[in-house]
Amino acid sequence: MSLTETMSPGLALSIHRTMVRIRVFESRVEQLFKAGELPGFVHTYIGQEAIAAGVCSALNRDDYITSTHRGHGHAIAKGMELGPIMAELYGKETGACRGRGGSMHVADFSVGMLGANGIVAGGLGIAAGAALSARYRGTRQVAVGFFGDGGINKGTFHEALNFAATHRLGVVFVCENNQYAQFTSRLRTTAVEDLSVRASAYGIPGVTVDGNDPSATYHEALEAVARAREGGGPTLLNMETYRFGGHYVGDAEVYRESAEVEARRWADPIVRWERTLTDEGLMKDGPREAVWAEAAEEVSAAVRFAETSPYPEGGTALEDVFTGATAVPATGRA
Amino acid sequence: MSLTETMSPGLALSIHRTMVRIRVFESRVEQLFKAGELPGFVHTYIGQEAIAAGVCSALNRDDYITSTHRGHGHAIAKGMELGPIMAELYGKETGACRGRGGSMHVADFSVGMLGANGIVAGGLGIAAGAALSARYRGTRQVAVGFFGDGGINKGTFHEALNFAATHRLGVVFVCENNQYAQFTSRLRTTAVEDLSVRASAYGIPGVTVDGNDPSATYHEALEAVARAREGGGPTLLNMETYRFGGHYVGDAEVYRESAEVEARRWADPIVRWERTLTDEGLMKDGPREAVWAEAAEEVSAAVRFAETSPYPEGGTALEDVFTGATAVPATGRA
Amino acid sequence: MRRMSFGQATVDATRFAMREDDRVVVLGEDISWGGNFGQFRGLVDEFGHDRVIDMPISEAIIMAVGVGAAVTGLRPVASMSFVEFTLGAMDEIVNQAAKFRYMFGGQVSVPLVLRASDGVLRSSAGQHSSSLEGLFTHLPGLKVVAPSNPADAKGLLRAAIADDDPVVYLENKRITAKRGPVPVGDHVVPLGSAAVRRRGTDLTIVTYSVMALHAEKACSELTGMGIEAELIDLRSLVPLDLDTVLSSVARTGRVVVAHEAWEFGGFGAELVAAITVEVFDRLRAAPVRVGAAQAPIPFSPPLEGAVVPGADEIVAAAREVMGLI
Amino acid sequence: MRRMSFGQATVDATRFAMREDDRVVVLGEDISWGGNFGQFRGLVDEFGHDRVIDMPISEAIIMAVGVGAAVTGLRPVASMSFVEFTLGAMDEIVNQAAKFRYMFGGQVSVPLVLRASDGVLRSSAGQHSSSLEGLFTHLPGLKVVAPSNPADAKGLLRAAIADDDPVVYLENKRITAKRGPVPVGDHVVPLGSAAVRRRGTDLTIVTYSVMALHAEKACSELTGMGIEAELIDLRSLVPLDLDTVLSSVARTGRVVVAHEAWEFGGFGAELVAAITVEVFDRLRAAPVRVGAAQAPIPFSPPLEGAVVPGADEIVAAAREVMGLI
Ligand SMILES: Cc1ncc(C[n+]2csc(CCOP(=O)(O)OP(=O)(O)O)c2C)c(N)n1
Ligand SMILES: Cc1ncc(C[n+]2csc(CCOP(=O)(O)OP(=O)(O)O)c2C)c(N)n1
Ligand SMILES: [Mg+2]
Ligand SMILES: [Mg+2]
Repeated sequence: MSLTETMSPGLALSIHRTMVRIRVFESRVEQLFKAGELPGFVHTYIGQEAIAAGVCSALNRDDYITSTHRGHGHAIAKGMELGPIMAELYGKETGACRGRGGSMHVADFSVGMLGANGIVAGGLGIAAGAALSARYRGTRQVAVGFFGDGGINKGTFHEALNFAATHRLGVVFVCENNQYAQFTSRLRTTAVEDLSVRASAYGIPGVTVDGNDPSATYHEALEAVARAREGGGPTLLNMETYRFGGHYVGDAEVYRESAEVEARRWADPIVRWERTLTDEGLMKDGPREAVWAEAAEEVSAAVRFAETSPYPEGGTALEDVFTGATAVPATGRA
Repeated sequence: MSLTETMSPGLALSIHRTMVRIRVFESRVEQLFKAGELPGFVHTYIGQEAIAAGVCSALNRDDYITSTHRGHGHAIAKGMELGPIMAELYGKETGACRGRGGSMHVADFSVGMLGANGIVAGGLGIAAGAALSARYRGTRQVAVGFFGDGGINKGTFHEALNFAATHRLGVVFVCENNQYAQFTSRLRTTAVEDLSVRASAYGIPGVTVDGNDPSATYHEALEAVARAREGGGPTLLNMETYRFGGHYVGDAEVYRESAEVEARRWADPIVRWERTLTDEGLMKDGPREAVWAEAAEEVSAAVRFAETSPYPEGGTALEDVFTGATAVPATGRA
Repeated sequence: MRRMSFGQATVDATRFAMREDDRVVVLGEDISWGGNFGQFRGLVDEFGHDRVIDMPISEAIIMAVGVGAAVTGLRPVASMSFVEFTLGAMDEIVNQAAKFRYMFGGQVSVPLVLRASDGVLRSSAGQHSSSLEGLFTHLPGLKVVAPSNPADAKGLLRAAIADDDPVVYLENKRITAKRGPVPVGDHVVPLGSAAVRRRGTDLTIVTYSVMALHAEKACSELTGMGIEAELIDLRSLVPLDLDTVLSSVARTGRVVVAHEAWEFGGFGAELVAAITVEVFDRLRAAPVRVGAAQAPIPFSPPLEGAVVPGADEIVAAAREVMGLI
Repeated sequence: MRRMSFGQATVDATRFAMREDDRVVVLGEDISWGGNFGQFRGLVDEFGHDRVIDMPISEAIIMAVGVGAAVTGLRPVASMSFVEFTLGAMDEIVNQAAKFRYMFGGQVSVPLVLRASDGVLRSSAGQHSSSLEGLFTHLPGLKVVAPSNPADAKGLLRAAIADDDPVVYLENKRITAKRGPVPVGDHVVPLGSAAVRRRGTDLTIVTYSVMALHAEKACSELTGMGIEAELIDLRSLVPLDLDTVLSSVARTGRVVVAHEAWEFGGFGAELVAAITVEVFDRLRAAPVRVGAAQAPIPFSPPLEGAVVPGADEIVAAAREVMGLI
């Protein structure tokens, strides 16, 4: 079956554009971090773009996602502007979270991005709560909880899936199985090979997906999202992928052979998708290069925006611990 | 197949004796609690005796168990004397835990009873740790983690099973599925009907067992224990049973019809077992009554022991926060 | 005014809030049956299972679902029955609920109430008897209240549910069944306002929750000894009405700080430290603390009594601060 | 003596303990690769995967397995890398590890070390920057240490592993890479003994962990202003060497208590309270506290700097307690 029978050319190209924007953004972040421009530490999404791009293409703008420490790709795919993300990574006042959060806590509630999260599997219960809330409010919004192959062994995975399944909530649990949790292969810490089998513990569908194929990630997500939206309950999607970079930028990667990484490069989701689009006659060299150039320009603009933005004032550090008028220092004395 | 082909008469009778001892002990506890003799609150094991009795019969004295808030039955089946258990329930110095723990924290490490535990599913990781320790020390000891249908939804269940399965540890996870967690039917909170399917999430055997049939509980445990001892890894046993009493003594039981309870009485594990033993010619009325009488006498002796024992001295309240010579008050000043 | 128990007063407040605002939902184990202490009795009959949600024994997800619901338009009230079970949700309480607003730059509020029953009640032993306010009060982003009587129970719960931030609502098990007069209809006690229960000139007793009741008793005994104590029931620990405390201590020059929680590193340490730092020159004697001895709470009654303080310990502390011991 | 980093010193101590006693095993995420801060580097090569156990991302089970192993004959050292992850194991730490011995009447000991890295390090933001000793020190049954330099890092870890009770070993991220002289071979610093880093007569500074380094710097600056501070590095918080603190404060009459953790309800509150209660009559001025402002730790450097204190804040506090501000 040719691609155009299952996906509109516009969507195929839009997914491509999203993947490229993520890749270019993350590559620049890597550079910037190595150059000492960014505080904190950063985890890049390079190699996993087909997941965020495919899954978020199956969502409406008012649907929700919860993300992880590796959240820039999700943020971009869900529709956040690059400027505020980049400014957040710089710790600037114009950042998405006014510089309070940084790389691990990028969020934009106005596009349903309920936050990158530094606690592994921390977003799964939050996604379930958002789905409960949507059900209660009758909005038919769906929530996607992204997590990793490492996160699948956290107790909260179990509690969230059981709860969501019991109430047939509209959640899609997307495991980005990139084979490693930090330095440790999932094979060393996980009792099953095929992570999708864990769905059976909750009586919900579990599917293993080629996570480097946007057509697969999109279509499986679409099916799961539709089921979620119609009250059919949650799905567990095990999306197999590979992390091309280190766990964080600067990781010496002593735990895997570079040959292993190289061997995986054939599956680079962007290269593959470009080949497919070309083969299917949906994309020519010129437009392809234009997408990359446009993304580069957009990312440069984001960097300029971030660089020229002011840092927050130290004197504002105690704002927003509590809400607006009810904000009070612990001592109760202003 | 007749019972005697699968179980020695001695064992069959010993299991009977254990069940009766538990039943008589717990009935007396209920009475004593209602009469205001016991501090705290108590959860009795009445109706579930076939599980503790059957499973513990498959264990050696130096094997380990971890228990729950409903732990008297496990304690008795694992070989604790009734006197120290009863004295513990009274809060006496001669109690198994010198009155420090009470009903929810009965323990005797000398018989491998690593403690009743007031935290639901709190014992599962401890059992896995004991099994890890046994493996490391090369002792071939097995650990059984008892828990309930309510406990199966706790994150620690997931973490413990995944860890134990990954390392093929010698643990048997015994779910005492008595249909309720406190006042709430498991059907309201649990995504699957047959709890044994959760084993598949860890690639380990999962078996649903008639938990009111000591032959079934014993034989399934025996198989799982043998596998555990031989390095074959953990098993999940879902033992279906029913709690005849309230969640705790004093529970008004508004959440279930008494007709439901009555309908379950046909499956009283002791009545059934006595019928089986009688049918198989292993027990006559006289000896049967003698077992009950003996148990009643033993329990009465335990009550006398507890009643006549002294309370701990208030002045000893700070002992054993820390170990022996290293014990120090937080201030560092004796 | 109507006489009702502390527990009933919380049902009253919740019912009021749920009628007023249909974004309010309650989540917890066994709550459609009323909860372990009857704190939710009858709510399911009026509001149904969509708003009174029986949760699995999954404390972490009770909190996480609460956060997810709170940041998407609901106002959840989550219950943990015994406060020790919050320890299984500590990551969600501290790393998520408390930090969400701040770390996302003020984009959202987390209007979430966490109810938990603390304190000793007839030998519930080590895992069902603790008072953990010392943990919650230390962690920025959480508000913490601990009422001592039915009227405050209602008024503070109303305020907590109406508040846009996460509030930990601590209800002592020993007073849940205690009865007292409660205002009919709407009744709000603002967070951060202490109550002066009794005027006195000789010393100030600062306390909250069940200890405020023990302190009333202690004050009567002290009167018999010719000592007039001023009694402050904080009600709210974060925000803390330190002004009321300081102005009293500045007058009396002597202070006893009392709670049922462990003394070492407890909230009383903060109170003593704050008082000492702020009104050092007005202190006529070293402050005295009353709190539990540093041991897990034991089961046996004589041991429990030895570890956990009551009115007698407050009287002794008052005499000590008066220089009589 | 050999110069090595704080982190290497902990590897040294662990290696020594593992060679000496084959019941010692280590459990944690990624530890066969050395752990997040190199605190376990090289151990797997010598001791293999049976003793250096890579754990799944299951903090609760890391602790529970530690408890189960500890009460059946092993001496586990469990690692949580960032201290915030202990919040996902709080039930196991508090309800199990800390209470096991007491609630079972002294039948068993729980020889277990929990290592966790705390404190700010270059904008790690809200979920990776906290200092949580204020939680652990409040809870009976846990010992808590927080060394400030490589020699103590080694000596206290040796003592912690040798101890029969659960010990929370806190290693500040900012000093893990800092180098200093470390005794070769066996080296034990007993739990509960503070170190007087500097003698002085004008005031006493009580601190621990990274703040002890900031305090050294502050003391030099103060000397330049003609103020001689006595500097006490507690090293061990539970048990606490209060005698050393009190005898110093009794001499100087002035005290600054400093830590990186949040000030409100922090361990410094306990120190100020204990000092005030015990040597009130010797105090010549109100004690002054230094601690983080009451906010989750922000990411952006200027905000982080505004929330988290350093040497400047200690100097200012010292001047305040001296009546110079
Ligand atoms: C609860 C918790 N434990 C440990 C960590 C430290 N940590 C950060 S990322 C990570 C690995 C996560 O692996 P995975 O879920 O597979 O996501 P990936 O990094 O591969 O995207 C770990 C252990 C954490 N952030 N939170
Ligand atoms: C972590 C935790 N949450 C809640 C409770 C309160 N609680 C005590 S027993 C119980 C029900 C347990 O149900 P189940 O596991 O089925 O055991 P059963 O009582 O049926 O034997 C609950 C919710 C607890 N003790 N621990
Ligand atoms: Mg991964
Ligand atoms: Mg049950």
